[in-house]
Amino acid sequence: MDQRIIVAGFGGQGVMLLGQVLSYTATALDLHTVWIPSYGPETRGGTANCSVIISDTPIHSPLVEYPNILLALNEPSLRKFENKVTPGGVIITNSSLIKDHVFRDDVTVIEIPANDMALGLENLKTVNMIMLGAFMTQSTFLSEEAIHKTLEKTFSGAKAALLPLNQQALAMGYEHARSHA
Amino acid sequence: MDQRIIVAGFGGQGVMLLGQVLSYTATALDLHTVWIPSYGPETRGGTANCSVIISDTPIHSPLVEYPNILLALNEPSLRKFENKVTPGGVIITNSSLIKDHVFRDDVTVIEIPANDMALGLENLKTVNMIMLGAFMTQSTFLSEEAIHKTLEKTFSGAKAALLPLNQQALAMGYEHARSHA
Amino acid sequence: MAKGRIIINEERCKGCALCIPVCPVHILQLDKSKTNLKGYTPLMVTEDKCIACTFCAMMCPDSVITVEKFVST
Amino acid sequence: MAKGRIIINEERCKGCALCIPVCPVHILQLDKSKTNLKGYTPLMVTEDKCIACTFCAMMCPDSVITVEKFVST
Amino acid sequence: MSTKVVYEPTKGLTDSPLSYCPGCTHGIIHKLVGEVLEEQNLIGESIGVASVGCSVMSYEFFNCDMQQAPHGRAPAVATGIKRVKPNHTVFTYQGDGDLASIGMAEVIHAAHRSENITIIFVNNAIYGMTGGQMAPTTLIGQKTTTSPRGRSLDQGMPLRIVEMLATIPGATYLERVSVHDPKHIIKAKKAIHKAFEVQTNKQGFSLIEFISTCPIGWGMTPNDSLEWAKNTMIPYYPLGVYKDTREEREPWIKE
Amino acid sequence: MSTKVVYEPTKGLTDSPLSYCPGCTHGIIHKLVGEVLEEQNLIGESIGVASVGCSVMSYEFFNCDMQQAPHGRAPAVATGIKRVKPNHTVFTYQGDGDLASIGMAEVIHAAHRSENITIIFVNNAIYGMTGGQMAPTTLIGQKTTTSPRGRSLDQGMPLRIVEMLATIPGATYLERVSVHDPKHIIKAKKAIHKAFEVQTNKQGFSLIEFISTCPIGWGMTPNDSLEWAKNTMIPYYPLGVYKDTREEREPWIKE
Amino acid sequence: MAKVLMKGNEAMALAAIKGGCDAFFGYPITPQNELPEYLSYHMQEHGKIFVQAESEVAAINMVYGAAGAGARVLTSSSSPGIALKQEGISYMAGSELPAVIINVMRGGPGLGSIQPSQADYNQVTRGGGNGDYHLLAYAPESIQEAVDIIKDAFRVADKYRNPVMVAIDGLIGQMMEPVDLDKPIDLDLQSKPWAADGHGAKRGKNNKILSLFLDTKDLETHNLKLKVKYDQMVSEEQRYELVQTDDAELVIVAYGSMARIARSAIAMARQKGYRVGMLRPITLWPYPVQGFEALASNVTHLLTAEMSLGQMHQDVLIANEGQRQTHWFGRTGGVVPSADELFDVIENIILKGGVA
Amino acid sequence: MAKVLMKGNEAMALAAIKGGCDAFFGYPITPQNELPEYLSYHMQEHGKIFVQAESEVAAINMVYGAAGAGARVLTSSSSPGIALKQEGISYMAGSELPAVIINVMRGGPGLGSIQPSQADYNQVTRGGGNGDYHLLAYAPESIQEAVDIIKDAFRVADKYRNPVMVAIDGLIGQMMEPVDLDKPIDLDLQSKPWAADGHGAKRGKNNKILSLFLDTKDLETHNLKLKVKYDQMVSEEQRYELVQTDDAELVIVAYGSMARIARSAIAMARQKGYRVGMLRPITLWPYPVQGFEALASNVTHLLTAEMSLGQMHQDVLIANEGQRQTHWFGRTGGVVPSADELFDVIENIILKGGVA
Ligand SMILES: Cc1ncc(C[n+]2csc(CCOP(=O)(O)OP(=O)(O)O)c2C)c(N)n1
Ligand SMILES: Cc1ncc(C[n+]2csc(CCOP(=O)(O)OP(=O)(O)O)c2C)c(N)n1
Ligand code: SF4
Ligand code: SF4
Ligand code: SF4
Ligand code: SF4
Ligand code: SF4
Ligand code: SF4
Ligand SMILES: [Mg+2]
Ligand SMILES: [Mg+2]
Repeated sequence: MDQRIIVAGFGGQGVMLLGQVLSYTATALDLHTVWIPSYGPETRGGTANCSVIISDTPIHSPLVEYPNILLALNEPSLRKFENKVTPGGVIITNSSLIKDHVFRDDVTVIEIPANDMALGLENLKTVNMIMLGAFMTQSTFLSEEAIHKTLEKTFSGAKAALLPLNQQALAMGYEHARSHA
Repeated sequence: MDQRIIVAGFGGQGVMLLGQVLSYTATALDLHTVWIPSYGPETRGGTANCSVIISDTPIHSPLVEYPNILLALNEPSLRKFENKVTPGGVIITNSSLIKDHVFRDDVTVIEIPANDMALGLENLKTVNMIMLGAFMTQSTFLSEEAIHKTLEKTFSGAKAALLPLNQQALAMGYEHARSHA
Repeated sequence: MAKGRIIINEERCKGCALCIPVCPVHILQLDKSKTNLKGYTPLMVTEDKCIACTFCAMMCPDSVITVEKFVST
Repeated sequence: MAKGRIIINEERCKGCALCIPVCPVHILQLDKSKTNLKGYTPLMVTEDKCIACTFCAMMCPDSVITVEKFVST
Repeated sequence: MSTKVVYEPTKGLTDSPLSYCPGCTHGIIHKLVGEVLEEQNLIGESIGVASVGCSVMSYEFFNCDMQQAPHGRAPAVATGIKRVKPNHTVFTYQGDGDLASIGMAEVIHAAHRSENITIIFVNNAIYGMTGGQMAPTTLIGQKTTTSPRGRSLDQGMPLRIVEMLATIPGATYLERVSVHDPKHIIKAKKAIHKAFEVQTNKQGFSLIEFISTCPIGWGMTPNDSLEWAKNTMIPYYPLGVYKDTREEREPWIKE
Repeated sequence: MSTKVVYEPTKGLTDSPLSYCPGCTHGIIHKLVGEVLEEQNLIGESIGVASVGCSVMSYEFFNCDMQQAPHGRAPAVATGIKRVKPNHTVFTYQGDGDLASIGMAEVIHAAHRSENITIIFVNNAIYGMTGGQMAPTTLIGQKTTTSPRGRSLDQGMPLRIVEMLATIPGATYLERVSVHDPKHIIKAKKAIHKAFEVQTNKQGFSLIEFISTCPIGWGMTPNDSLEWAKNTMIPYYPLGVYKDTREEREPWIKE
Repeated sequence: MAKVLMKGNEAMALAAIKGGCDAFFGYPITPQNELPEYLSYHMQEHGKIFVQAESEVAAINMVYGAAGAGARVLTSSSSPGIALKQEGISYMAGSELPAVIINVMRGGPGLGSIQPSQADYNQVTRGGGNGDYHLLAYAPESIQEAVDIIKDAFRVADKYRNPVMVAIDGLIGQMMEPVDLDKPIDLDLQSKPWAADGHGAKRGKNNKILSLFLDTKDLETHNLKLKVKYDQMVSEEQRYELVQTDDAELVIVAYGSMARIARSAIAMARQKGYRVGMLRPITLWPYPVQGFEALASNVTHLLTAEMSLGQMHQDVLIANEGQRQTHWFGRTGGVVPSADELFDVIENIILKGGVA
Repeated sequence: MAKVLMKGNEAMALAAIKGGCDAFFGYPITPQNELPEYLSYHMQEHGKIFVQAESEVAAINMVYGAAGAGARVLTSSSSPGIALKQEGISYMAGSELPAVIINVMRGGPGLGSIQPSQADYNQVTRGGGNGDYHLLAYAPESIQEAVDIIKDAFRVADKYRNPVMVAIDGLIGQMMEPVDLDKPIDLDLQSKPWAADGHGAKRGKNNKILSLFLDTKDLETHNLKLKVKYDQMVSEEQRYELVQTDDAELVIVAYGSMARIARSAIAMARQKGYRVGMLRPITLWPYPVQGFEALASNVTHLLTAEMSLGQMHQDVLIANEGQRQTHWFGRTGGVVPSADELFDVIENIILKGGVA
């Protein structure tokens, strides 16, 4: 089955990059994939989101109306997309910013205090990688190794110095999600 | 039958006004009429012409492809339109500028030395009125009186001083055409 | 002693910090402990020393700040 | 005596008369006795006094005039 | 002891939260225009023209009738409005991409005809709205998304708008101001006051250029942006009154 | 005694008779450009851009490759050409309606980018081609078909183009000349020579404004028109060099 | 009142004044110059506004501004000038602003020529601005009809809050015909409570003129609201004339000057006993499909005649729905065909097709 | 070569470079900004020209100039920006100049929105410039197809000496997909002896690029010459894809993103046993009428599906010639419909119409 993913949060939380890492990895694995940003001025200061499809068959409609995985990095995003997740799907939430939310009972929920963990790493910009780590526990198509390769490419050249930190964040997110599943 | 008239000459010979006088007069007489200029940059320094239809029934196509009266104020104009005149039609030429031209034998030709006559009046601008006078001998719909009225309106206000001269030119053209018919 | 005070419309604040350096008595700071509905950490006053100079309010692009002067009645 | 002469390309002349007033020896005039194919009365020279100053040619917008200087060989 | 409000949000702006990025000085300029509208009793009597740029939504913010103009054409739109509503204050609010690039002909000809309108010109040396492309006002060396290696001479020396407009006979009042600190903000507001007075007196075309920031497009914090505006932009775009022919000019009456 | 030709029609123009009205100074300006093309060996090496106006047909007259531009856009068209043909001389020939009205943005931005092109700007204070309408350069009081009572202040004070362009940093060489008598014709030709040299040296944007006549549109004889140009136009549009930054400027290389 | 002889362009200008035009903004272009020239003199007499804009782009934006402020506004231009106005026209449709736009069509593409043409049919009926919008577009065949349409056009534009275009070929603009300008009309000058006219205080709320809807739902709602108006135009505003179609086997579809030529050709055909008629679209948008429906079953052939290369023929094909046999005749580039030429085409169809 | 993941706009930019693009002239507008941004960096590396023009009007005129001088030229824009280019495009068609124009369509009319739309169908297929001219217009459905078309578009433009437009909705511009940019192509870089490139001396004659023909006969001759090219395009350049039409009773007609949604909807319909297929226009002009002719007689229903309010439906009606029953479905204003929604429409037609 396709993985139909929505990643949503505030502008500045690295939502777009997170989604792109998924699509880059899928491309490297010769899978079919499409990444779509929500774009436009409404993203300014408000919420930002992107959708990703990964599939082993050609993708027709590129839109994700009903995701089977939602990564919600803040509360408004969760509110916006929660009810669209297909039954049996997965919701991964940044529990640092999303408290006491009543979730649906027909989906798997993974809560991960990404902001708190990122503060622990002294870099709020790692929130997306922590969430990505959590996603990895749910990935059907993308291997750990392949995602790591994408990260190495993403953080290369001038950004190479950021690689270890992001790798660490990824590992932390993965570990947390696995152990709290 | 409709009168379908083409007036043609150099720019500056008053060709447009001549045609308009015909249409103004027709309008005053509650006849149907249409005046069409040839317009555009090619009129600059080159030849200028306009066409007039006068009719007692509504006019459909406003174009005059085959005039039954041609007023040719110079040689290029005559060359351009001569063969379009319908058999039995009339060609009035400014013989001051058109010499030794072989005319068709199925049309009536009226030659009038308009430039020479105008020089006699010491005003080259009266050429068109002299030609108009000649036309009057061929008019089916427009009475002499009605044309005079139009002239009075045309040369009124600031231009009132020009009226007698133009009237004189008209009369001379009429006389010449009548006596040489 | 404070000569006045500012009132902060927290939900409008975008945490841009433009108001902070212009305060002559250095009593402004972002409140990192919270985020408003838009996700910004809003402005807060750290000490009761406002002189009601209005500089902070003038600088604020988002009309977050109202300034009041204390007047003896 | 003339120091030169001008050659007039009559068919190109538009009878505008721009060349006339600039001639220092006043030998230019329109030839009212004829019209060219375009209907203009072209330029003519009235006297054999040209000094080949080229002013008339310079002024002519239509490149009607060529100026020649007489040179002793 | 009681309290007296010495600064509060102006009624010249509506209650809608501004759509600008945090720390963007578009907001400061909006407030100043709003305050002048309020102080000159023009709320509900004037007509503003929003342009295309980050300030496109300014029709939601100014507390008066508003019309949104095609990119660059605000001065023409304002001309149309003013000609049929000669007794209402008409102003445009335009960015530097809008006014100095695509809208160059329209602003020059509004000045040329000395249209009795006021232009609020916000120069932030970049196209904010569309993602930080080069503007005609982008400084040499400045990196933008379409001058990724820094603007080179090859892409032109930045245009100075008020200097250029000052050569147009029809332009009545032209001033360049900045809003990087309270002192300059006070001056900037005075300039807007003057411009609107010119219009009320039917003295023709007025334009105030604002040195403004774009923290997002410039990739700086809001406060660093103010510093850059002050230290880098103002030296190339000196502040001051560039034209003031109010005294010489008979009131222009266009009705 | 033999003869020596001291003036003959330039090979910089083709043999086609010019389409201008009798006595129109468009013809003189054409000749001068043609002579400079000839003298600088640019015949068959350069590319001219005809604009929309009475000179629209100039593609028939200049003896080189020509492209006819939409109304007002000749500087943009020339930009496109020059960028892909950087080693060929590229010039535009534009009227005042074309350049100063609809084409304002394009000429300013060509100057702004300092495009390495030359603009021949023919200011006859009217729209000749379309029947004598008012231009931005029409003088106050001048009657045209759209200022039938004489241009009033209400329709704007006439624009002075070279003065305005002189404020643009990218403009390298700007001069206003006239062709109302042989002395001025000689000067005018020198100006064109300089402008083309600027281009050959890759020094950027050059523009020569010509005070020109429109006997038809002005309703005067050709010679009276010259007088009017001299006595009425030139006082408002003073002749001279308005910008010359050749010395300061490193050659601009746009390839 | 007696008829006066007037040039088409001038008569249209005067008609606009009679139709309540408050302001004109335009830029010179042949063959429509006499229209602004006339107004440059006469608007002042009526206390109205005439502005020669710096360009067509500026002109349409002045129109947009003045219309937004509630005035009755006119602009006129010709083919390439209309091309430059497309963005502004799309804005006006999107912002629901009324105005009248006169297009005196000339030959194209590009600079083309200044001779009469109908090659802007697509430009007139399909715009070239972006988005889902339409103009109400008229195509009169005579100066009288042009005058009558323009006098009423401001009312129609106001009614729909939509720009109205009047498209004539250069021939109608340049020629003179006797015309009656005094036929009474209903100006229907209703107040415009939506206008951004600076009366926010009186009104108690700000008015906003705009076409921006960042939320797709809002924009779609807006588009569907516009569509309701367009649908209403389609059902209520189609105008056409049927000429001798009652017994016709061949019906010519032609508008503007071409329709007049067709009238002459029909007269010639009738004299030969051919049963030929004409369906003359007066509105080009909405296209008078109702006219096609009104044709009796004796009509077996349709002949599109246009001064363009098949542009209107597409609408004939849509209206025809494959029912009748269709033929096409056209000239372009500023050529106005003669009645003889059209007659030959008619005769050819009839003789070949076994009609009549 | 392996596929790379690229944003549509960037992939198209790179494709242009691979297609031999010598120069780009454009002006920023969402949602196509990544295209010029990419080129502003990369053209320089290839010794090619990138100029950010002062406006869309200037940009298209720079394109006109550079194309006239013989270069392979590109511009890109989005809906209102394309409106501003109409005059220039008409000039290019009239002067027979090749160039590639990318239109990343957004919602309209007016400023509209920046969300994906197909509401520029009329703008793309009927221009808005004046005169009898056409653009060859492609509408790819994926980044890969867009890339392949653009790589070849310069050759096609050169072949016909006519501008080519590539119209995609904003979705394709903004999204990322894996794409193979290295498929070999035939650049077919032929010399351009007609170009006004400053080589008059070498050539021994001056070249002139123009669209002005004052004499109507000349202009008509020119128009008819252009028409020969257009007719050739109509016969040789129609492109379309038939998807599962062999046994279909209902055929969806859809292009671009809408076609991809249709693919999903068809899959849903097929699962329910409904015999549904698709005719996907790849060229919007010439419209692939040949595709309609190729449909077997089992196809009894056509369903136009578009992200606009009936604009393409008109071409479907023309192509259909009243043969099959036609239906229409559309969303507009930047709304991209879901496959579910389209499926419901399909099912509705099938259940009501007794199809299948
Ligand atoms: C005709 C047209 N061209 C381009 C655009 C895209 N566009 C929107 S805003 C903008 C630039 C705005 O820059 P500026 O005026 O400097 O305003 P800022 O955002 O910097 O305040 C552009 C090019 C458009 N909407 N319409
Ligand atoms: C887009 C467009 N608008 C208007 C015109 C009509 N037009 C042709 S020439 C011209 C004015 C020319 O005046 P100017 O540039 O001063 O040249 P002149 O004829 O005086 O030499 C105009 C408005 C056009 N061809 N195209
Ligand atoms: S009003 Fe002045 S003193 Fe008070 S907080 Fe603001 S800046 Fe500081
Ligand atoms: S300037 Fe305004 S928005 Fe910015 S931090 Fe201060 S109060 Fe908040
Ligand atoms: S060259 Fe000089 S002297 Fe000779 S005719 Fe001409 S102006 Fe007169
Ligand atoms: S200037 Fe030239 S065109 Fe004019 S009269 Fe003299 S020779 Fe003839
Ligand atoms: S993009 Fe720049 S100009 Fe626009 S709102 Fe943000 S900071 Fe301000
Ligand atoms: S109309 Fe005027 S500018 Fe044009 S050719 Fe005639 S005189 Fe010269
Ligand atoms: Mg800006
Ligand atoms: Mg002029």
